[in-house]
Formats: sequence, structure tokens, C-alpha cells
Amino acid sequence: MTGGEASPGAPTPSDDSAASVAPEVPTGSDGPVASATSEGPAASAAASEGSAVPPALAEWTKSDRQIRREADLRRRARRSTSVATASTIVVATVLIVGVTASPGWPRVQETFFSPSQFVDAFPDVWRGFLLNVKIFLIAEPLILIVGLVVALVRTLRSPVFFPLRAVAVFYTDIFRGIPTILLIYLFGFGIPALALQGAPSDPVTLGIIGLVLSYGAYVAEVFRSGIESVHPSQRAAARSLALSHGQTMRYVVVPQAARRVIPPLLNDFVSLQKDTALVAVLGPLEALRQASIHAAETFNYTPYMCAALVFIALTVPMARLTDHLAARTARRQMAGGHL
Amino acid sequence: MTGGEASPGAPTPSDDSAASVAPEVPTGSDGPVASATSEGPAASAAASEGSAVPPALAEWTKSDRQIRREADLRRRARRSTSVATASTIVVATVLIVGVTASPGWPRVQETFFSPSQFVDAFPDVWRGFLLNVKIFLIAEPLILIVGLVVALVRTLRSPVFFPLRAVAVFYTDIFRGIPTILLIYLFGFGIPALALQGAPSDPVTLGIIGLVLSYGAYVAEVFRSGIESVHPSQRAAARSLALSHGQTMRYVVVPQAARRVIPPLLNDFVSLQKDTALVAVLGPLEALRQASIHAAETFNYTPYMCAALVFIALTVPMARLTDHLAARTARRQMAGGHL
Amino acid sequence: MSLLTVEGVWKNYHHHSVLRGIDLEVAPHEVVCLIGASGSGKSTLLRCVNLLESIDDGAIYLDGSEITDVRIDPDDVRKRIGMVFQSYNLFPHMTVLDNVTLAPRKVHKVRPEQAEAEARELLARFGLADKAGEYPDRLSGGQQQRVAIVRSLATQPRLLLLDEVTSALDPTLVTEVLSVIRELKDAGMTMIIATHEMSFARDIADAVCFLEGGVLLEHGSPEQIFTAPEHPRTRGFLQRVLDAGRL
Amino acid sequence: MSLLTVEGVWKNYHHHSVLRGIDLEVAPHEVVCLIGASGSGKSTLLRCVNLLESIDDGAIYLDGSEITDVRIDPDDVRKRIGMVFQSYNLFPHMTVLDNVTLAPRKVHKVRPEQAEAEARELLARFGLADKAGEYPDRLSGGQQQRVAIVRSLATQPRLLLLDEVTSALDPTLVTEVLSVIRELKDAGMTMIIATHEMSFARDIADAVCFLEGGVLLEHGSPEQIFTAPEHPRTRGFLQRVLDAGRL
Amino acid sequence: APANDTSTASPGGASPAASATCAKDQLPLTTPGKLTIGTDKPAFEPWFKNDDPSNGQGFESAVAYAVAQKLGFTKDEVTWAVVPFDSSFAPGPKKFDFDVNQISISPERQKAVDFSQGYYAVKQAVVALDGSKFAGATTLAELKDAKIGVQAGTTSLQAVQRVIQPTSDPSVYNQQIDAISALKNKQIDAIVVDLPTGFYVTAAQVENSKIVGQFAATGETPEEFGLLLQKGSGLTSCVDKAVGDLKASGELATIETQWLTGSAGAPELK
Ligand SMILES: Nc1ncnc2c1ncn2[C@@H]1O[C@H](COP(=O)(O)OP(=O)(O)OP(=O)(O)O)[C@@H](O)[C@H]1O
Ligand SMILES: Nc1ncnc2c1ncn2[C@@H]1O[C@H](COP(=O)(O)OP(=O)(O)OP(=O)(O)O)[C@@H](O)[C@H]1O
Ligand SMILES: [Mg+2]
Ligand SMILES: [Mg+2]
Repeated sequence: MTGGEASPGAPTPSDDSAASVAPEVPTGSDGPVASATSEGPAASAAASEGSAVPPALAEWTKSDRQIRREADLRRRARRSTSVATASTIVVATVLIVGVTASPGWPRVQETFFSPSQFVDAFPDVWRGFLLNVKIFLIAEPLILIVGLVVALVRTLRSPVFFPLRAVAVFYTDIFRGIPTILLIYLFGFGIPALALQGAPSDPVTLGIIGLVLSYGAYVAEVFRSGIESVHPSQRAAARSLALSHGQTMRYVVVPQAARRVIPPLLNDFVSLQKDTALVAVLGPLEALRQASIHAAETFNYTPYMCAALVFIALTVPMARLTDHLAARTARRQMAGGHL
Repeated sequence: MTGGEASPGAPTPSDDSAASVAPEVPTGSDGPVASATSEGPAASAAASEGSAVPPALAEWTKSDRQIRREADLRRRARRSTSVATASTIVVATVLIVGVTASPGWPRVQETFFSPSQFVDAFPDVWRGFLLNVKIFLIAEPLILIVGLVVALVRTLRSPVFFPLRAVAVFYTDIFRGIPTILLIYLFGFGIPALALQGAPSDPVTLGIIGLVLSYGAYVAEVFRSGIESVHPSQRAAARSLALSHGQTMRYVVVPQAARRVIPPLLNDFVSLQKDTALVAVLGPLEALRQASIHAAETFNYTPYMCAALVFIALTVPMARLTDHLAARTARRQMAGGHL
Repeated sequence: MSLLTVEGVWKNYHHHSVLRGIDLEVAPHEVVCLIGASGSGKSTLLRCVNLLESIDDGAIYLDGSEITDVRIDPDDVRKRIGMVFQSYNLFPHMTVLDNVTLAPRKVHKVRPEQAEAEARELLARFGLADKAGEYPDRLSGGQQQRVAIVRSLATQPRLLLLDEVTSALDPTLVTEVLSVIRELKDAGMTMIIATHEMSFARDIADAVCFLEGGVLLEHGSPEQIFTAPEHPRTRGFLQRVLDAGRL
Repeated sequence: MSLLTVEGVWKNYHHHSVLRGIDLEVAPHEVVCLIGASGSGKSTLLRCVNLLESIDDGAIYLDGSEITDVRIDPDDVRKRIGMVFQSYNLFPHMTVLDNVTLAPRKVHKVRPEQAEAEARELLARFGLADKAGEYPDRLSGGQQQRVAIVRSLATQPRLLLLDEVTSALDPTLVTEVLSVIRELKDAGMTMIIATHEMSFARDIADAVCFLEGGVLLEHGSPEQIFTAPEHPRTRGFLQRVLDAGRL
Repeated sequence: APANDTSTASPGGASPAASATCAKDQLPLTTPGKLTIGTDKPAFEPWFKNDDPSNGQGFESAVAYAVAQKLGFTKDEVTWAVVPFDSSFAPGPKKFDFDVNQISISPERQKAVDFSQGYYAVKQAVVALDGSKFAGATTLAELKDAKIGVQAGTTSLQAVQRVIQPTSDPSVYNQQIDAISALKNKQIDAIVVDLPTGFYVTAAQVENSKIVGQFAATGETPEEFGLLLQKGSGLTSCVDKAVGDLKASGELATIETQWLTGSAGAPELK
């Protein structure tokens, strides 16, 4: 980690003093190879990728023309923005008034947005939600492992591994095709029914098995597409260094794939977070179940709003994070980087 | 659509006769511009991208060394393949025997795999499934429209559109965050409660509204990422031709984005296909509901297997198609194509 | 009167200026080549002229009227300027013919049959008659760039901007594109060409501009710039290009 | 005895042969340049030598023993051969140092400290001492290619294969990479270089091979090939390169 | 039973907005000329028979037809609608005139819907497998450590939570089949259902199972099933009156003995 701290091309304060209309460029000396400090053409070339020389903004004084132009621009922007804002507000108001003035609104308000019901239900829903979170936290790493292993099996190209690959393909196809809730049913009531020694019978465990197998199939596909999106030249470069297939995967392909699949993976995790609610069919009292118990008791839907809220509180930040990472990845790929 | 039928670089039978160890290449004549037929360097350059000249395989006769080598390879492949197959079969057998020999197996078989129950339930489940398909077919185009519109709104960059963009962001965030089943509850029971003139009250319609709004948010994000994945130069090229923002989107960006988003879109549609089952909470008798009715009636889970089967019959081909398209897209992108 | 006038144009990105007060005049039928190291601002200048970038100071005039005025619709300006980029030029989902006729049909409202007839004529003129129905990815790089040039000509621009149209090409494909440009010059097209092909610039340009760090350091005839550059930086740059075997 | 012997090598893709009976001998310390149009099979030949592609006929010998034998572990062969590609060379998720030390540590089981010390020494020798901690995307293209070369040298290969290592570079960055290769030649490295840089090939090669359509049409000293090519196709190719201003 | 509920309830909490007459042609019906009755699907024994509410067999089917008759409808003039429990209490227009689905009357629920007076006083019962750990329990205290399963949407859950107060959370299932599967799989120790369902479960659905006992009445008002109507429905008073008449005439008791086993044979848990 020596040197390289001052990123070439970025202007530094000390440059300002030296800057002139025609700033100084280190002129090409001997070859870059000979010079141990990597100055000379190589360094200047690197710098010129940013811009020939860091030019400071200091010397630029806005012309009158530009000042007038910007004032003009601001005026125009202000005008159209206010038109847009006004129209949006009008539309929103019409919508809200339309809904609240409807004959059924008081009933709806009472049935869906009753503060007292909300307060009543919240503690139970919250307690249930902690179970959702627990299921999620246990299932997530298992899903990652299953997904990665299956994806790696599917990358094996040699005919020797055909049977293994066939199993992996079969698994991903079938388990992606069946509604998750059905899988949870099947495992939740099927495994205990086998009455096997040592087989789990706890519904939460069984539900997690169902979720892991269902989402594992999805995540395997995500990983696989990530692995395949790594440019083949990277694999060739690794193999040409005499790394084995396993080493190439481990050190070169998977680390790069992992970064690329983070956004779709997080997407799947947002869904998983919501699908933890499906474990309810096996009996556990998670958030949605708690909400439905309250709703059935009082014939009021507010507890569902309560559940929606706790879910949103977790999934929205996660979705935003996903978007952010996806945008960053996209920007990176645009920048290209690779020679 | 004139000419261009014979793809350059692909060997044609007539080439064989002319082919020799040093095959003929049209030597560079005058500039390509002058020659109206586009022969000369341009054509030869195009051809040389495939290979300098279409070399036929005909003249190649396998050497003894190669024949021995291939026999050797086949022998080695056969040996390791049979080892792998054998081990896979052993593992599979152990698994199957383990499960079927378990004390509970007869009960499991009876409860999950009863042929007579299957036959009994199938007609109803199938009838229910047709409703799933109907819901799917109505919801899908609506989702595409909602998703595309929201995505296009989010690409508007001018500050004038800030309020509109804010609405779109709010929509995608919230509706992705709430479990779909909750949205269906909300719309299914909330809209009729408003008792508005002309508001729909049919549960299938309401369920579709819930699905459209939930999946619309996802699909909007998919479209947006597709739109952003179109190289900015494409947009620049279109704008430089004086196409407006709208025209650029319509003729250049969206058509390209649409192709790229087909795989993730199909993925979402596989999920949608499965989530049509959620409309059951509003009352309609779709496949899962029919299965659960049969199951509840007979205390046998076979109807669920029946439902799983009809779902798989639709989702697996769709998933395979998705994979196929994704792979093709990936290959295309690898090939690069764009100068 | 000059066709294009660039007057004290500045362009800033974040914390540095990429164009630093560029002045440039281009007469009708003149061919101006921009040379300079990577990052010197050649592409940015072309993009500013085409209003793909907003400028931060200065003004640009086309045919005597200011195009950087805030009241001007950029699309009206772009109708009169053609531009060809280094790469990702063609629309991959359209045939060559559709690529070429898109702007005439949608922007200039030419009737489809007429647009097609004109496009075919242009394509034929540039040796691409039989490629009209092909998709871009079936063409060689050189053919793609020729189609891109044809596309920008289809709207009969007053001015053509070419941004390193050969640098993504295999060396053996460069010639065909350069000869298209030569033919355009002979036909009297006004062009600004950013290029790394010094021998081509020397050959075709009426005037050569050397940019460095966003400054137009030297502007003169090709003979003057290539044989007797005034500025030491121009000399340094040309020396480095020479070292790379590219002069 | 020759270091590398390529004997009647054929390589087929689908329905056409990309290599059509290539014969080639490379003596220790010899530098062989492969020239030829795009698609003539230069890269394929290099990939076959490094066993990244299986061949369809013929044999390749390294140090006298056949490496195309089915019983040979390709990784053992690749340990003795270094290869640098045109692009996508470096691992973008690793620092320069990690890129260079990966193979020594994981394949050759060199102790990490020792691998690092050796890597730093090599990097310093090629003017990259201060880039050890950088990620590849912070480097210029020329620096990236230099790192790629250093990486392939870190395992002390007997033979170095270079595949158009400059053609993705900006012309002004080409020089620095070519001078690295010159230095390697002076240090006695055996190399096979696929290149479009004719002046460089003329300058550095001990022998030049001209490929066309998968056939090695002409093999000789640079003087012979560039000044008095025997084969008319070689002449045609060189003429086209000359037209493009690249000789 | 998908939605059998118990809770403290005031019987016959009918709406005061009674229409003066209950003449057949003046009733505000969903479908004119037809009496539309809602229930969930599947409809369970012993409340219905063969998942077919329109055959008049089973306790609730019989009660529904008796009420219809009192209101002046012939068997042909009655139509049935499938109404999932969850949507029976959704606000807004209803697609049924009244819903019969083992729904317990409670003051809280009466804020959302109208009920007729109760037509059946229900008690909860505990069912376990023969010979299981809790099969011999005679007191509620003995059941404290049992893992208990109930069905969602029923008030059995509240009964469990209030009366048994088990140490671990009860398991709540979407459907009775799931609760019973869990019982068979020994994932839970016992299920709590209403007593008639309990009898049906032990007799017809789970071999080697028994009713451990029934809950004692919880003091206050007994838990009763009522017919559910749209809040403020003009039918409420008439339906309520019809139920009252059936009660008074002893018809209701007859129907009950015809279709439901008496509570004898189910010891009370103290
Ligand atoms: N969108 C942008 N954001 C920030 N900086 C930019 C942007 N576009 C260009 N630059 C910077 O502007 C400077 C000039 O870039 P420009 O593309 O005009 O150079 P160029 O002379 O065309 O170089 P090349 O020969 O490599 O094409 C560079 O330093 C570049 O990094
Ligand atoms: N994986 C592949 N599948 C099919 N054809 C291939 C494959 N790889 C290369 N080819 C073909 O083999 C031929 C030779 O390609 P190769 O890359 O060896 O040429 P080259 O001389 O290196 O060209 P360039 O100068 O463009 O790098 C080309 O026609 C190419 O299309
Ligand atoms: Mg540029
Ligand atoms: Mg190559």
C-alpha cells in the first residue's frame, strides 16, 4: 500500500498557485521502464486521462453574458416548477377530497385506520414481527449457501459432472415453479409425518427449510447469472496463471460475481422478508397472523395496516439500499474501467 | 431489404472447390466509397471478421496421432462419467429408500400422493387454475403499462417534473414494501367500503387491482434499470439527430430496454403467476383455494400436489424460457457487437 | 461570414474546467481538425457545439445567430448539425435503412417513401446499397461507421461533427472510413473532426487546432502545425505521437 | 533445441478451421511476432499454446515434451507459460499487489511475504512501485498493461505470450508498454507476440510470422518480411496497413 | 368449522332500526325475490353436510332454512353465496342477506356488523390423541404446558389464551385440516375446537382421539353464534325476530338435537 494516495487528475490546492492558462505538463523523458518512480510519460499519461493537467476553477470569472443567462434560466425554471407543483397539489387534493368525501369514508376510516385498534394490535404484531425477523435472519445465510453451491455445480462444464448438474437443474426448475406456500405446506406437514428419527418437527424450523429450498433455487439462478456475467477473459486470465477451476472460481469469479449480484440478491431478500409471513400456515404467530387474529377478533382491519407498517419499515430501507447499489453498479459498468 | 443474404464469413459449398491452403482473398482495389457494390476492402474486411476466407473442413484429414488421442480421451471420459453416474445413483437410491422405508411413509404416501384423491381434486383444481390464468392474463398487460409509465416518469430529469417524479418514487417504494397479500386485502375490502359510485366490487377485479399495483411497482423498477442500461451514447446519438426526449425514449431507448428486461420481467411474471393465488383471500375459487377446499374436505394433502403440478406445468416452461432468453442476451452482450 | 463561431466557451465538470475559454471560427466548406491528447477536451467541445452539453460561459453562433441562448430549442439547432461518435453509434435494434430514415421521418417529417428513396441513394453513394436491410451487428466496424456518417448526412446538415470516428476501428478498416470523409470534403461539407490520425489530419484539414487541458493552444494550417509548431507543447505532443509510430 | 515446437496444429470451430496446420519453432530467447489481419488466427494460436483451447490435430511441445498429451495436467503447463491479453486482463477486485502475488501464492505456494517482496521488486523494476496498493481502475490503460505483464512475469515463466497488448490503448499510451517489452527482450525472455504494430514488430522481432485464414503463410526475419515479402498476400496485407498510415 | 367463535356476547343485539313489517315483499334484499345466505367453503360437518349448504342437512343449514321459512321464503327462493370468513365482515355492500358461519357474537364485532340473537350457545373442547401426555387431564391447570393448536379466525384462540393461559404460544392454523395434521404428526399436543366440531373430529376425522374435556362456562354471558348481517341492515330486526320465534317455539331445540350431539360425555375441565 505504498504511495498512490494523491489521485492523479484531481486538482489539489497546491496546484492552484502553479496553474496558468497553459499549465505545465511534465514533458516526456526517457521510457517509463527505466524510471523507478514511474514519472515520465506513464504518469503524465495517467494524469491526462483525468484532464491534461488539473485546471483550477479559480481563474474563471463569470462573464456578464453568463450572469444574465443564468438569471434567465433561473426565472424560466422557477416558472415551470411552480406550474408543475401547483398542478400536482391540485390533483392530490382532488384525490384526497374525493376519497374522504365518499359516502363510505367514515366506515373505511373506522375499519382501516382506527387509532385505538392500532394501539391494541401493535404490541402483538410487533412481537410477531420479531419472529419474522428471526426466521429471516436464519434463512438468509442458509439460502446464500444453498444458492452458491447449486450455482457452482451448474458451472461445472466437464461431462463427468453431468449427473450432478442434472440434479442442480432439476432442483432449480422445480423449486422455482412451485408456489412457496405449497412448499412450506409440504415440508411442514410432510416431514413430521414421515416420523423419522431425528427429523425436525418444530414448525419454525420446517418453515425455514421450506423457505430455504424455495429461495435457494432463485438465489442459485441469481448467482449463476452473476458468475456468467463475469467476462470470460477474466477466467482465461486466471487459468493462464495456472489457477485451477476451483481457484479461479474462488479468487477471481465469485468475488466479482458477488458484487454484481448484490442488487438482485437484495431484491430477493426483500421478498423473503415478506414471505416469512407464509410460515404462519404451520402455526407460528408471526406478524401477519397476529394481525389477522386481531382483525378476526374485532372485525376491524386496522391491525393489517399495522402489519403493513412494520413490514414497510424494514423493506423500504432495504429496497432503497438495493436501488442505490444497483445504480452504483450501473455507473461503474458505464465507466467501463477495464482496459 | 436488398442483398446481404449471404452472410459474409460463413463457408458456402461453392467455396470448397476454390479453397486451397492459401485461399484467395479479394485484394484491396480502389476506395470503398467509389464502388457502388461495396466490394473491395470493405467487403473483404467484413469477411475477414469471420475469418480471412471461409476455409472448408473438407481438406482436413485427421492424423493418426489425433485419432489415437481422441480414443484416449473417450476412454478417460467414459471412465470418470461412469464413476459419477454410479455415485449419483447410489446417493439417490439411499435417499429414496431412506424416505420410503421410514415408519411414516405409508401415511405420507396416502396423505400426499393418493391417486384417487388426485383424480377427485383435479377437475376442480384445474377449473380454479383457469381463473388463475385469467387473472394473470388480465393483470399482466396492465402491469406492463403501469410499470412502463412509472419508469418513464422517473427518467424525466428536468426539475420541472420533480413533483411527478416524487409521486413515482413514493409509489414504487411503498408498494414494493408491503406484502402483496396485504395490498389485496386493502383494495379488496377497502374500495367497496368507500361505497363510491362506479367503484368495482367484484373480488376478482379488486384482486387484479391489488396485483397490478403491487407488481407495477416491481416492474417499474425493472423497466427503469433496463432504460438506464442502454448506453448513454445511444441517447446522445438520438438527440444529436434532433429527436426530442420523447422520441428518443420511444424509438431508441425503450425498444432496446424492452429486450434487455425480458428476462427479469419474465421472472416477475413467474412470480405473478404464483401470486394470482393470493386473490383467494377475497373469495374467488382459484386453484390453491380449490385444493385447500378439497384438502379440508378429505383431510388429505394430495390436492395441493395437484395444484403444485398445474403451477409447475406453467411456471417451469416460463422459467426455462426466461433462462434461455437471459443466456442469449448475455451471449449477445459478450459478443459486444457495438463498435 | 463564418458558419460557426465559438466565443470564449467554458465548460466545468464538478471541480475542474474541461474547456477553458475556447475561441474558434469555422468558415463554410472548411474542414477543421481538432488534435490533442486524450482528455484535452475535443469531444466536449464537439458536444457543446451540438448542445449535448450546456456551456458554463461564452457563446456559440451558427449562421450568425446565437444557439446557446436559453430561448433556443436545442432540437432546432441539432436539425442543422450532424454528429458521428467514436462508438455505439448505430441503433442496434433497427436495420441500416431504419437507422438512416429515422430522423428524416420523425424529425423532419419527410414522407416515408421519400425518406427511404433518399436514404437508399445516399447508401448507394457510399457503397452500402446492399446493406440497407441488415442490422448493424452484421456489419464490420468500418461499414458501421460509414452508415453512421450516412445517417447524419440524411438530414442535410449545414455542419458535420466527427468525433474520433476511426479510433475504435481495427487499423485495416480505417481506410474505408477516411475515404468517405475525403469524399465529403470534396463535396464541400463543412466539418469539425476530432482525430488521433495525424497523417489524415495533415492530409484533409484546412485548419488544425491543438487542444491541451481545455485550452486551444495553437490554430493554423496543417503545414504550419505539423512541420513548424509554434508552441513547445504542440511539439511535445507530436513527438509522443511520432514515438508511438503514428505519424 | 527449441523451447516451443508447434507441429501441424489444427483448430476447428463449428464449421470452419481457424488454424490449419500451423508449424512453428521458437528457440530460447527468441522473440517471434505474429502479424496478420483480424481473424487470421493469431489469438487462437496463442490460446492453443497456453492450452486455453484444445487442439483438433497436431501437437505442441514445450522443452521437448508434448503438452497436448491427454495425460498432461494443463495447469502444470501454464505454470511455465505467461500470457497477457488484449483487454480485461487484471482482476478489478484486487489491488495491483494482489493481482501480482495471486498466482505465486496460490499456485506456486510461495510464502506470502516472499511473494510480496518479489512482486514489489518487479513492480519497481517496471516503474510501478507506487501503484502496488491501487485498484486497476485507478490506473491508466498503459499502466494496467504493464501490471498485467508484471503479473505474468511473477511466476517466472519460460515463455511469454503477448496478445495485442497495445491495441486497446490510446496511441499516446502505447509507447510505455512497448518499451517494457523491449526491456524484456533485452533480459532474454522468450516471447511470442501477436501485434498490429508493424513498426514495433520490425524493431523487436527475431522472426516474424504472417498468418492468413489460419495458415502460416510466411515466416522469416523482419527485414525479409517487411522489405521483401515473398508471398503476394503478405504484400497485400502490408500495403493495406501502409494505407492506414500504420507502418 | 372454519369460523366458529366463542366470546362473551349479549344475545340478540339487534338493531333498533327495525322496519315495521317483516312482510316478504318489503324486505330490502340483495337480490329481489331471493334470500341470499352466505357461508364459507368448504362448509364443515356437523354444521353442514357434504359441503353442500343447500341440502338442508346439518345444523346451520337447517337453521338457515328455518329462518328463511319464517321470513316467508320457500326452499327454492333461497340461494347460497360463498363468503370467506375474512370478507364476511368487510365494510361496504354485501353479497348476502345474512351469513351463517359459526360466528360468535361480541360487542366489539357489533361495532362492525349486525347480529341476530344467538341461535346456539357454544362451548370449547380440548381434543387429544388417546394415550398422549395430556389425554388424561381433568383440570385446566394440567393443560398449561401443552402445546395447543387452534384454527385462525375462531375464538378458540381467545378461549385458550384466557382460560388455559398456556406457557407457550398456541399454534394457529389456517384450516382445521392443518391443526389436525399437526396433531397427528405430534407437532402439537392438543387442539381446541367448539364442542360439536370436537365430537365430529373424534368420531370421524382422527382415529384414536378423544375429547379431553370441555371448558366450563366462563361466568358472565354465554358465548353464542349469531347470524351476521350488514351493519344497519334493514333485515336485522326481521331475522332477529325469526330466530326468536324459532327459539320460543322449540323448533331450534329440535334442530339442535337432530344434528348435534349433546354435551354429555364431555367432562368439564375445572
Ligand atoms: N460527464 C463528465 N463528468 C466529468 N468529467 C467529464 C465528463 N465528460 C468528460 N469529462 C472530463 O472532461 C475531460 C475532457 O474529456 P473529453 O472527452 O472532451 O476529452 P477528449 O479530448 O475527447 O479525449 P479522448 O481523446 O480520450 O476522446 C476529461 O478530463 C474527462 O475526464
Ligand atoms: N469461441 C469461438 N467460437 C467460434 N469462432 C471463434 C471463436 N474464437 C475465435 N473464433 C474465430 O476464429 C477466427 C480467428 O480468431 P482469432 O481471434 O484467433 O483472430 P486474430 O488473428 O486474433 O484476430 P484479431 O486481430 O482480431 O485479434 C475468427 O474467425 C473468429 O471468428
Ligand atoms: Mg473524445
Ligand atoms: Mg486476437
